[in-house]
Amino acid sequence: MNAVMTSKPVKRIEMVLNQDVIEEIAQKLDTLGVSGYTVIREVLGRGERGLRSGVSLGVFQYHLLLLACEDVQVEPITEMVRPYLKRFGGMCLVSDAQWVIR
Amino acid sequence: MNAVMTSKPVKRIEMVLNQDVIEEIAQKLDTLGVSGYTVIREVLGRGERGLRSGVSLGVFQYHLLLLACEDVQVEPITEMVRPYLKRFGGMCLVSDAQWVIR
Amino acid sequence: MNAVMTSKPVKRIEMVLNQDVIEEIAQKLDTLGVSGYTVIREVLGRGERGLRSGVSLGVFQYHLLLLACEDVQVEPITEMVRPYLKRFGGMCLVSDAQWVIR
Amino acid sequence: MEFSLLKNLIDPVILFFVFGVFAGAIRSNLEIPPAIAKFFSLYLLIAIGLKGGAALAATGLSQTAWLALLGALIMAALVPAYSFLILRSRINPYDAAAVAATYGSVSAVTFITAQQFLSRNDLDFGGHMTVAMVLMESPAIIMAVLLASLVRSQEAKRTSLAAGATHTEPGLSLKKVLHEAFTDGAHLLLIGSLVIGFVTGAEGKKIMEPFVVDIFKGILAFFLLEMGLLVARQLRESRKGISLFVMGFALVMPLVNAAVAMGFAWLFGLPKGDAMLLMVLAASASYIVVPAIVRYAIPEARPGIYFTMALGFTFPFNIVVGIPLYFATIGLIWG
Amino acid sequence: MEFSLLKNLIDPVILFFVFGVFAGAIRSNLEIPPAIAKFFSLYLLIAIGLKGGAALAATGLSQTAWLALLGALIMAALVPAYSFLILRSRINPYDAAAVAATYGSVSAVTFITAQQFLSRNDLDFGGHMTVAMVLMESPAIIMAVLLASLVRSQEAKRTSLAAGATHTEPGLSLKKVLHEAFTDGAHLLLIGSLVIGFVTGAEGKKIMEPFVVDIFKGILAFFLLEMGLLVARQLRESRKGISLFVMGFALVMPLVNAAVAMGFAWLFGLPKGDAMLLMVLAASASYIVVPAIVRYAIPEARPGIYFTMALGFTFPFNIVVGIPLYFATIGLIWG
Amino acid sequence: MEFSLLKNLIDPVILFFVFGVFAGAIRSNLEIPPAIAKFFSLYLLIAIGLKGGAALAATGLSQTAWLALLGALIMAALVPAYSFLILRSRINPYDAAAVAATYGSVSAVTFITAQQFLSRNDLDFGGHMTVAMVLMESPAIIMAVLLASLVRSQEAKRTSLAAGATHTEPGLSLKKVLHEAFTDGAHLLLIGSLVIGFVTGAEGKKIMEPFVVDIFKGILAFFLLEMGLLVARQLRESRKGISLFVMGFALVMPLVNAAVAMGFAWLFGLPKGDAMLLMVLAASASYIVVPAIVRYAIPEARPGIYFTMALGFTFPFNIVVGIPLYFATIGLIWG
Ligand SMILES: Nc1ncnc2c1ncn2[C@@H]1O[C@H](COP(=O)(O)O)[C@@H](O)[C@H]1O
Ligand SMILES: Nc1ncnc2c1ncn2[C@@H]1O[C@H](COP(=O)(O)O)[C@@H](O)[C@H]1O
Ligand SMILES: Nc1ncnc2c1ncn2[C@@H]1O[C@H](COP(=O)(O)O)[C@@H](O)[C@H]1O
Ligand code: NA
Ligand code: NA
Ligand code: NA
Repeated sequence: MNAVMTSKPVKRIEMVLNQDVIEEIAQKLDTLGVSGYTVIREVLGRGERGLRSGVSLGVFQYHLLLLACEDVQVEPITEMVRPYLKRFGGMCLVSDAQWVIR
Repeated sequence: MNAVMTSKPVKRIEMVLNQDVIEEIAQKLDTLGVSGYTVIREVLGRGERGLRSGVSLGVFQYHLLLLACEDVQVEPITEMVRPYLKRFGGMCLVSDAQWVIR
Repeated sequence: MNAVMTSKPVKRIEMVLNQDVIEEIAQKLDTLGVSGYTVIREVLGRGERGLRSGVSLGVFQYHLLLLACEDVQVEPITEMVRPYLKRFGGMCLVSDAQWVIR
Repeated sequence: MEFSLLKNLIDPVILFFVFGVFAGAIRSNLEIPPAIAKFFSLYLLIAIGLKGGAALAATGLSQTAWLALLGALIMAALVPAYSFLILRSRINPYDAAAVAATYGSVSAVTFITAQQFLSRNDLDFGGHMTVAMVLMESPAIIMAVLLASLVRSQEAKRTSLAAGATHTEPGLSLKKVLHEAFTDGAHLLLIGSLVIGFVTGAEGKKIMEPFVVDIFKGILAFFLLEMGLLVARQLRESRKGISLFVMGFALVMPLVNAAVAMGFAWLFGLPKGDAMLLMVLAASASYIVVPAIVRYAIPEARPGIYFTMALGFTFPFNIVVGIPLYFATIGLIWG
Repeated sequence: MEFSLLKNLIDPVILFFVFGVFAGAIRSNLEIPPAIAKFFSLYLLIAIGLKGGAALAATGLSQTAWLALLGALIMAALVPAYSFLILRSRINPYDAAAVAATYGSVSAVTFITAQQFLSRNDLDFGGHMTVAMVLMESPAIIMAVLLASLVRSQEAKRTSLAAGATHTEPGLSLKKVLHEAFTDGAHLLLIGSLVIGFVTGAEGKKIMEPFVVDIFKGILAFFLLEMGLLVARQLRESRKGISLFVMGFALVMPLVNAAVAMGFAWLFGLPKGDAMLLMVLAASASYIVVPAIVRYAIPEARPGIYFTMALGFTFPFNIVVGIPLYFATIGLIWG
Repeated sequence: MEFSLLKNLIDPVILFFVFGVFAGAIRSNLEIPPAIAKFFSLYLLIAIGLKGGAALAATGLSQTAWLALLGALIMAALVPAYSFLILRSRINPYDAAAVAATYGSVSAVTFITAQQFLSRNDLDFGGHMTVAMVLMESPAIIMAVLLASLVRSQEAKRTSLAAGATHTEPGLSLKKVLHEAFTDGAHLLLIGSLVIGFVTGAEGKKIMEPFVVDIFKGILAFFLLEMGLLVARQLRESRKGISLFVMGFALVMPLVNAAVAMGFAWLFGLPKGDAMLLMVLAASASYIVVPAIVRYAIPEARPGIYFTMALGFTFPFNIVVGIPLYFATIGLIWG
């Protein structure tokens, strides 16, 4: 199939992260050799800690970070993120995708 | 593999929902025992009903709701959402993911 | 399983696109017969070209486009998008999903 | 008349609208952030409500005022009724109901633009006209929703589905629709500001004046720039869906509605300024409050029709041509 | 007192707050875009900072001013201390620390509303009171963070985990927390504006006046509308999590804190206006600056408790009842 | 000169910029919502356009005005030409073209800040200088795009690819680029406002004054606060990519360009105010309009170079040091 040559399998990681930690996590992603990521700012959410309403005052804000990476990078990334999720809330999903080579 | 112990398979549901129904749907998700969700506000879109331009006037606005849940929750959730999608437009995708246990 | 009748397998394509090209790409999606898409505006990102900070001045802005389509549409879409990604940056992921029939 | 049309066109506020349409038409990437556009529209509602309320507190409701309100109510019932009758044989009944609601209701921005047109031409008008606007917002919506339910249940019968089946669908109860109509943000904010303006009277007016009066024109100009961009975009996007009939309706109906309103204004002996505003209310079509309710209460109706008519055709027509035209006509008849 | 309560309630600024609560309570879809709400809150901080700084430049720090600042510091230390003592046996210790920080710190919007209440009642106050507000923002936070660390390490011992283990967790170092507290946007902007207002003095004041003074009331009204909507939403969302004790604390503590502050104000011979503002600062609870630090420094604490108390109960109480009440009391005692 | 530098630094507008840089440097989480920043930048363009247009309507285009415009056009052609010559041997040719465009074009905010600096120092300037700014925006961009196409086709030859191949890539046609350059939002809004200001003249000015003049300083201060935050962030993010040569260029080139502009201003006998603004236009570099075109027309160029130079170095240099320096120099030479 043609797609074989024009795309490669990657892991798609999406995390919902507290506004306070996203810069720190972005820096650590750099040091883990992650080549890129995309951030969707100011998502609302409900989780264990209940609904968050301080959003328009700028408190209790989450951001969503999406990244595509190699299989082998998944574990270092999730291990790095886990303590942040535990402490400041949020979540992290990993799924499969094809990266379209440009 | 180590990942087996630190993540669990879940379903990833994403829905594009009309602004008028999102609160009602969020409430019904609660009663279905969904543990959390994330909302990306004010997405633009094109679907059967054509392009929507009233966005900056606050009309014809859609939101995107993302949630991770157990396999068994998928059917009740999609059954609950389907009539809203039919009546007010929008869409719903279900895919597989690994939830990183925090 | 009941889900067989109420959903169908589709491809889920998500692209991070430069603000300058998104309208052009949306038009081309139309001509490729894509039935719908959703745009999340003004995402931030980091990629080969480094962090982008002109966001609040309205420069170096990316948008995220999400669409669900038939398997056979994937190749025409990715072939159409590839030169834009190459020239103006961005990325494109393809994954599997179930579309909940409404 | 020529004079006032020209005068209208050299008003910076109107020129920003025209410029917006131009920028949109040549596909400029000029863009007002949606949050800002929403802010402006909230600001305008607050400003107009406070001003109307304060004016009302100063003058009270004279007999003329009551007559103006009566005229408004009559128009609010009449316009959707005859609009639906005209439309139902030409377009599908859900669209017809939605369009009837659109034209039976009003556009706050058109009203505001007419007010500042009057002020520029040194013509007075009563604070009760803001009450008139509030009164005209909802009746048409309620009528349209009822019409749509009727159509819906007829269809349900025809397709030999159990009529009851529709009731299991979400979002259909009349109670819910009435709640949406009354609690709609734009509608409620206008009423709230009107009440606050009335209650706080002259003192409140003084406190709020620098925000609500002094910078008003500038914000209106900015907002009309955005409206111009929107009009251009809307016309581009919905070109295909708009038939000649529908376009004709959107451009001729304002004239018809204004004429009918003028008749009542004349009959009721309204002063020039109030008459003009009644005409503008009747002539204008809603592209914020009505779509906000109709998208929910009549989801079968296509925004490509009702929203495009109100925003793409009737709104610019009234802003650029209608307002000076109605003014000139009143000048001729009232003398 | 009746008079001033009534007068408070016919202030358009307060009425917009009440209207916001009403609109939120009936679940209107009225919504101020978050970007606009943030803009308003930044604007208010700049305005209050510039005004305070300019006033300070004009008068300097008199002996009364120093006493007012001393009173502020005392209250900033006292309130979180006795609050924690009251709370720790009733709610979990992290929540107790967070609530103590909340009540020990201040609400800028309450302060601003009190200032404009004083102006409406023609009562003067010193620019140094803005300095007092700045001084009161952080001490409670730092105390609470230290208390939380204490609790945390005790817990670590009890659960027989190595006490060191917690140190490997992210975000825990006191240095980092202090950095966050000092560089917090709202806090820093207030200080920055105060300094700029002070440095540029009368000339700077003249330049910035139309923006910072003239339209101030309008923007405050708009922002209080949003605050009203927020209060209603917050109360709806957090109903379940709030016990009667917690609610009682949120409504009674402002009175207690105001009374204690009044005592010091009386003792120190502060003039009426300064006394009133000191009471309001003591009585108010922080729902912006403190949550911004606590969510990071004491993530174990539940916003459903501390944020809801400050925003859902204490804030509206002070705006609607507290401010006129403190004013009336001062009127009685100062004479 | 010392005096004016000091005076510049106690202007609240400049102090907010300095404060923004400070807050960004210590990594405060202070943040202006992007929608608000965009609103401010649109507001400033409208305000400056309307003011310039109204001034032009009042005075017309005198001979001096024509000479000022001639000077502007000369600078707009000269600066990108010699910039490219200086740069092309040191950095890659796409970057060189982009930087040439950046420095050949202008920064509206720098221009605005210079205008208000002049007003504070009671020095007049002509409305035609806004026209000069408009004229200087595009020529450099078009030159740069042509240079880049040249480089591109040479490269295509060298890599022995069919030269035609590049033409199949999206977004490359000159026509499209010219369309983008002319219809760019910021550029168009400035022209539109200039025309509206001109057409509506004194009456339009009166209508728009409270919005466009009175609160102008406040909004400029707010926007410069955001610019300060941006400058700090940009410098942090792009540290690595910036060589000493590039940094030197960004700090020395404004002085060179200002000197050359001053030469022409002197030659043409421009009055002090116009001379100063011509210097500032020549010295400033574009970080909005040029990047908006270049990111599309020369995607090979790295924003980390051209954008960082303009925003991170040249902009703050001009705001803090350049403007008072050029003013002092003019004072010395014009006498
Ligand atoms: N099951 C879920 N699906 C999607 N998003 C979630 C889920 N659980 C938590 N989140 C997101 O993560 C944020 C923090 O969650 P928590 O730490 O559980 O309060 C929430 O506000 C949501 O935005
Ligand atoms: N195939 C699709 N892929 C992604 N989003 C879609 C798709 N179809 C519809 N949508 C989203 O759902 C909204 C409503 O669709 P519709 O009800 O078909 O008008 C659109 O505005 C899009 O945001
Ligand atoms: N691996 C990745 N994962 C997620 N987003 C990416 C990735 N690489 C690039 N992007 C997005 O695409 C944009 C442009 O990337 P680039 O063209 O590599 O500079 C970035 O700003 C990101 O938003
Ligand atoms: Na009407
Ligand atoms: Na307090
Ligand atoms: Na220049």
